[in-house]
Amino acid sequence: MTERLSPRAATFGGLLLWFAVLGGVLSWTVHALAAWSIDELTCEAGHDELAGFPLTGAIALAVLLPAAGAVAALGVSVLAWRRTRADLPEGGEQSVGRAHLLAFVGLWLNTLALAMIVLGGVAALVLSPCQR
Amino acid sequence: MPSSTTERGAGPGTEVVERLTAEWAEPPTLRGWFSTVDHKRIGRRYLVTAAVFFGFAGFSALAMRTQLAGPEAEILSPGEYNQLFSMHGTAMIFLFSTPMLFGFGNFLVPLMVGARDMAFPRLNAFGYWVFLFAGLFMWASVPAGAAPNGGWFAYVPLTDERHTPGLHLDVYTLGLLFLGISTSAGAINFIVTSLKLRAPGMSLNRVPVFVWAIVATSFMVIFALPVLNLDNALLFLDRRFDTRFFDTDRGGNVLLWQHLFWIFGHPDVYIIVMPALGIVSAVLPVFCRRGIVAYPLIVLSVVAIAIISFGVWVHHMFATGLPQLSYGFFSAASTIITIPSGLQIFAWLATMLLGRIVVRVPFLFVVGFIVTFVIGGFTGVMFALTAFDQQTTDSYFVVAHFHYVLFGGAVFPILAAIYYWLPKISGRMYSERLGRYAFWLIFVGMNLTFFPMHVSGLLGMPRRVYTYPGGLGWDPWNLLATVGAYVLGLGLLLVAVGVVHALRRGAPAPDDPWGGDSLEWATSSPPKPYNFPVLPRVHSLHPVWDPRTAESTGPGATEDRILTDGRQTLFTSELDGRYERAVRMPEETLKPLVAAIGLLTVFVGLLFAWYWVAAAGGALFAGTLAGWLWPAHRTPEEAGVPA
Amino acid sequence: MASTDAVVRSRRFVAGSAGGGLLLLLSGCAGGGPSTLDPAGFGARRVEGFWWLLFWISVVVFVEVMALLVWALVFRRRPDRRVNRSEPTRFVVVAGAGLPIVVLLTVYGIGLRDLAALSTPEVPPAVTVEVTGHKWWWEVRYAGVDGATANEIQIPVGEPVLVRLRTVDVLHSFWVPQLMPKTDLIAGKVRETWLHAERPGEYRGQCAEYCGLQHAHMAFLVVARPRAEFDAWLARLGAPARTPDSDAERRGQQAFLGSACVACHTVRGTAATGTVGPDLSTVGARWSLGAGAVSNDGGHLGGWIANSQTVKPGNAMPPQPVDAAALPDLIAYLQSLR
Amino acid sequence: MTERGEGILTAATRPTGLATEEPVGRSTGWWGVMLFLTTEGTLFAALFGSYFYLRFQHGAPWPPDGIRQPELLLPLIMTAVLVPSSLPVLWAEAGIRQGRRWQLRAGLFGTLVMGGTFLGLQGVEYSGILREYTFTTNVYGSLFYAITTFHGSHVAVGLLMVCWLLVASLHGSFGPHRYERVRIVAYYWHFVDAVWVAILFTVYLSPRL
Repeated sequence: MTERLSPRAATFGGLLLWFAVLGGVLSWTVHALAAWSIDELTCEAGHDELAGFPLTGAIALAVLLPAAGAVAALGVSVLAWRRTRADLPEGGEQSVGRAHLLAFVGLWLNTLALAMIVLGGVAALVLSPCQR
Repeated sequence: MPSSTTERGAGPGTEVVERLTAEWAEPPTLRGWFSTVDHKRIGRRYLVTAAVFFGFAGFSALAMRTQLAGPEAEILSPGEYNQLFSMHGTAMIFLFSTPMLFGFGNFLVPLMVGARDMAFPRLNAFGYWVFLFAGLFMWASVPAGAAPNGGWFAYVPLTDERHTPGLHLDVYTLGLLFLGISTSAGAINFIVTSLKLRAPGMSLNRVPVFVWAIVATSFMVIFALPVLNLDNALLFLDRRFDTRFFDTDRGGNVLLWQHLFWIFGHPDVYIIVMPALGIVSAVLPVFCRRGIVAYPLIVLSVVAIAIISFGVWVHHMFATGLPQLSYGFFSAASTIITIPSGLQIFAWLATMLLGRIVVRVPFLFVVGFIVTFVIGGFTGVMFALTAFDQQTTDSYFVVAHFHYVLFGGAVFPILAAIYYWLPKISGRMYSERLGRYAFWLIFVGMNLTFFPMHVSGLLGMPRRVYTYPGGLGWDPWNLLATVGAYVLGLGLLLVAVGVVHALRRGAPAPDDPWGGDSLEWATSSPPKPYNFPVLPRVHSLHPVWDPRTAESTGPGATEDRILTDGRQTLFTSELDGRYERAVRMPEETLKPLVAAIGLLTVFVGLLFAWYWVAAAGGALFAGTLAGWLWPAHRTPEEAGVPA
Repeated sequence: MASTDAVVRSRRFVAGSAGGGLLLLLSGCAGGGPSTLDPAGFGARRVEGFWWLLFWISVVVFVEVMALLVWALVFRRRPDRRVNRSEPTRFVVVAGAGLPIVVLLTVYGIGLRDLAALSTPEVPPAVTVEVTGHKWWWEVRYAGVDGATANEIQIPVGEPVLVRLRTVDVLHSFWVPQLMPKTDLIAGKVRETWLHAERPGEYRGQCAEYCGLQHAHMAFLVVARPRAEFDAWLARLGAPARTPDSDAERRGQQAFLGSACVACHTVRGTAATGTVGPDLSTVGARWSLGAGAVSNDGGHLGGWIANSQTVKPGNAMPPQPVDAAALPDLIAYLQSLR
Repeated sequence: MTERGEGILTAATRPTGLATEEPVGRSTGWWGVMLFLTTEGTLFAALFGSYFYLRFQHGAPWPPDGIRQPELLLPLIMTAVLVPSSLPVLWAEAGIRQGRRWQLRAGLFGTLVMGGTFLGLQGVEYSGILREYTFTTNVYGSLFYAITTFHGSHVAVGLLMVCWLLVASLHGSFGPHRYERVRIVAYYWHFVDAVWVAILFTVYLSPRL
């Protein structure tokens, strides 16, 4: 490597790349687990509110917060993808090439995760929470 | 692009080869047979054992199809039928698909990443013995008439002690817990091997797709299998010790079983299919004479499927009457998961369209895979849609769907892999003619067997019935399926004949019969015990097509990649494959076998409620493990203790 | 759903004739059996329409993929062909993700709409059927009616009927392919679905969740008839059982009441009040014995009584040591219970 | 250093920052134990998930059937014994890194004592609770005993491993260059401790929420 970073910045950069790769799908995991369990457990127990809080509101939160997380990860992955795009001769600097691949994977993963969260949100708009 | 031996470099001198042989060769004794830790021998054993279990499960299927050939047949009793269909599913999923693909992984991953063995060779041997014993443990229940009879999904409360007394479900729960040890150990081994033992220079963007697929699969095993283990443990406790997890009269809940089972079960579908897709990505480009199109998208697809598959499980429960909205979330994920699969299909098609196709038997099976897997994909999308799913789930339409996915998506690639890597594994070429006959019989037989099931399902035939009344429109479709099953069986038999023929009479195989691009083709057929006399240095995604890699194993190879002092291989860095250090690999040993015998004793003891026997087995296991991992004595200087 | 029979038939004709042999076979075979492609109820019709949409999308995409595959296999095999080494990522993205996402979003949306439509009927149901799953038969009761039948659900045609589902043992699944997608019976829970038959007829249903040894023999029949006929039938169900009016039937009744049958079966208005097995008050009128195991005629009935284990192995009824001489009377009595 | 005068974020998002290998340089043993603990952790997570699934499907009151809320005093004492038992392990590991074998042995011995005390206290707790309900009483009893016993057996396995390590250390196998097995057992022990904290929350505290 031509330039040198402080160890702190380097570690932070490496972890940031992982956020770019996995941030979206982690958000989606939170969304799926939270929204499903809130809905199923509340309705199966015969309630339509969660400790006094309307169920729809809880589910909306379980859609919107993860969606925000996925958008953030998407932003970082786009940035990482562009920053590591430098044209590399085949067999050249393997780290940047590897980071570019991971950023690319992250870009798509975040997009897919966002799509799933949004589709879940659409379902929440169409169906009332305890309808069977 | 297939390189000749001279281009590949003459390699190190005979003296080096002699020293490597002395270090790595295992004695050809009986003890050596039991104590081997060579990943290639273990891989071959996985393949053979899984193929035998496939045969058992296949005969179960033939018996069932014979019973269902016509209405009201009485060839099998309902009890026999139910045991056979349960064992067929359980064995195909747990004892055939995953072990078979792990067998290919075992043989190929160290070769493809340019290492001399797996990261944990003794754990690898242990994994095989456990798989073998668990498989025998489960199959032994069939002649005893005590085979699992609750379906491979074993829904409670049917499977609790009250509704299914006897050993049937104890064999199921204990057998799967036992087998799970092997699968988990294998998965950890694959991940660590692929992370640490890659040849220098093989950064993640140069890793073969097959290795990506095996690693993704292994991660899925890491996260999915414990959930199945928990489920089985709870069921065993309920059955044996009267706990109340699934007892609705005492506050238990039967849907908990289904949730846990499918949190494992759906990822497991991809655990089966994913390595097979990796096989396709390895085989297809070679017969198109170019690298795979859109490698980054293929990697994305592998990773995306591995992750999203954990969020679709409730689509197996769309008819259980849960709130529709909770279905919506899973329907969304089940719909989106088709996108990565679509990307792969079109990447393969593009590879074919841009390349020059050479049609050999492995490629035929890949084409068969594409045709059937696409059909299975369509019906898969249909099942993601709740309303349609509620109409067709638990009908023969599902049976058709998942056989298109699993036979099309896993067995076709496995067959392609058998023909493709047989020269490497055995050093012999197969008969092209026999292979082609086998392909056509299998392709026709498979479609004849499973396509009619779409129809009988749509016509309202439920699955898992041991017989059905005539005159409901189901008869001709069932007869067709049965005929197809026999054609299919004949084709599979021909594959076995072809393999035996190749082993006995096959022409000697060259090192690289296909002009492949990954590192297993850069060594001899079959590979020597040390795999590579010189560990290669990798500069691109297609190392064998890259003259620089050939140069790196030529006369100028540096000593730090030859490593003749004891059994050694290399550690490289996790992401970028930078050279770290040479490490010692263990010698062959009987301890893995003894440890596996200890575990077998534990599970047999638990099955028959001989708890003292189980405890003794546990002691044997723990004792063996303590000796296995016992640190060698070091002088204070060696250990680095200041005097 | 406003579609009349004619519209339905013409639509199926269009679908069938356009699709060629397979579809003709499908449509041809649909008659008579419990086919999802021969819907007679609101829910099943909705899903049938969805199926044909999905089917045609699949056909189009399949043809596209096969065309590319065949093209490659035919035109990309010349030994002198030069390999193209470009990376057509855009083609892969558009064909593998771009086009599919459009299709997927569409069917996901339609699927949600259909799902919501299956949720509740347009008008609230006036009739409630209480169905209980047993290993391996269906107990059928009606809200507000004292009386039960088995493996046979009568409903009024042209109006929604609420079905409340319970199980006393293992999981079962309630499926009438021509009327409504399935709903599982979950131990410890009550599930609900509804049926809306558009035309009178008999619709076969069957348990669709594996429930053990005789899962194959757990069928039932939904009989949809005009409201007046249904009301009369329901009134009959709630009334005491028919009393015997011939000597043979009377002797049969004596034999019945003197046997172990009464421990498990009910015949309303008599001393038989067992609740383990099906209520026999109208057994003579049922479509089958053993939930679809055999047809309901004298011979089969005798065989069933003597040893039902040879007919439907594993069912809960033990073999009955009935005197061979008394058996014809017993059969006559049971057949008279209509 | 290039990031003088610019934020860490700017530096980290340069190509070289993003291309930093992380994780890097771990041994196969480290990866093996981490993956093993991941799969074990998933098992416990599924067990806790099952607890909450069963609890919320069951509805109030929880615990059911008149079972009293779990006592807190003893579990808190157990926590006070088990969680700090990670410290002697850390201390032992630090010792062997410096070549102080006595420190390794003393630390392991301390862990052994604390872990053994924990198991003893669990026995005391069981002997009290078993009189009120058992694992067959209802689903709550099954959950309580399954979760705590499963964890207790992990503690027992951990103690066996510590014993094994102690014997090996008397045998003189460890030193600053050779202490990977110490680290691996230490990871396992920390994991067992962390799971206990989750149990404290799930089994003992959450019914009071």
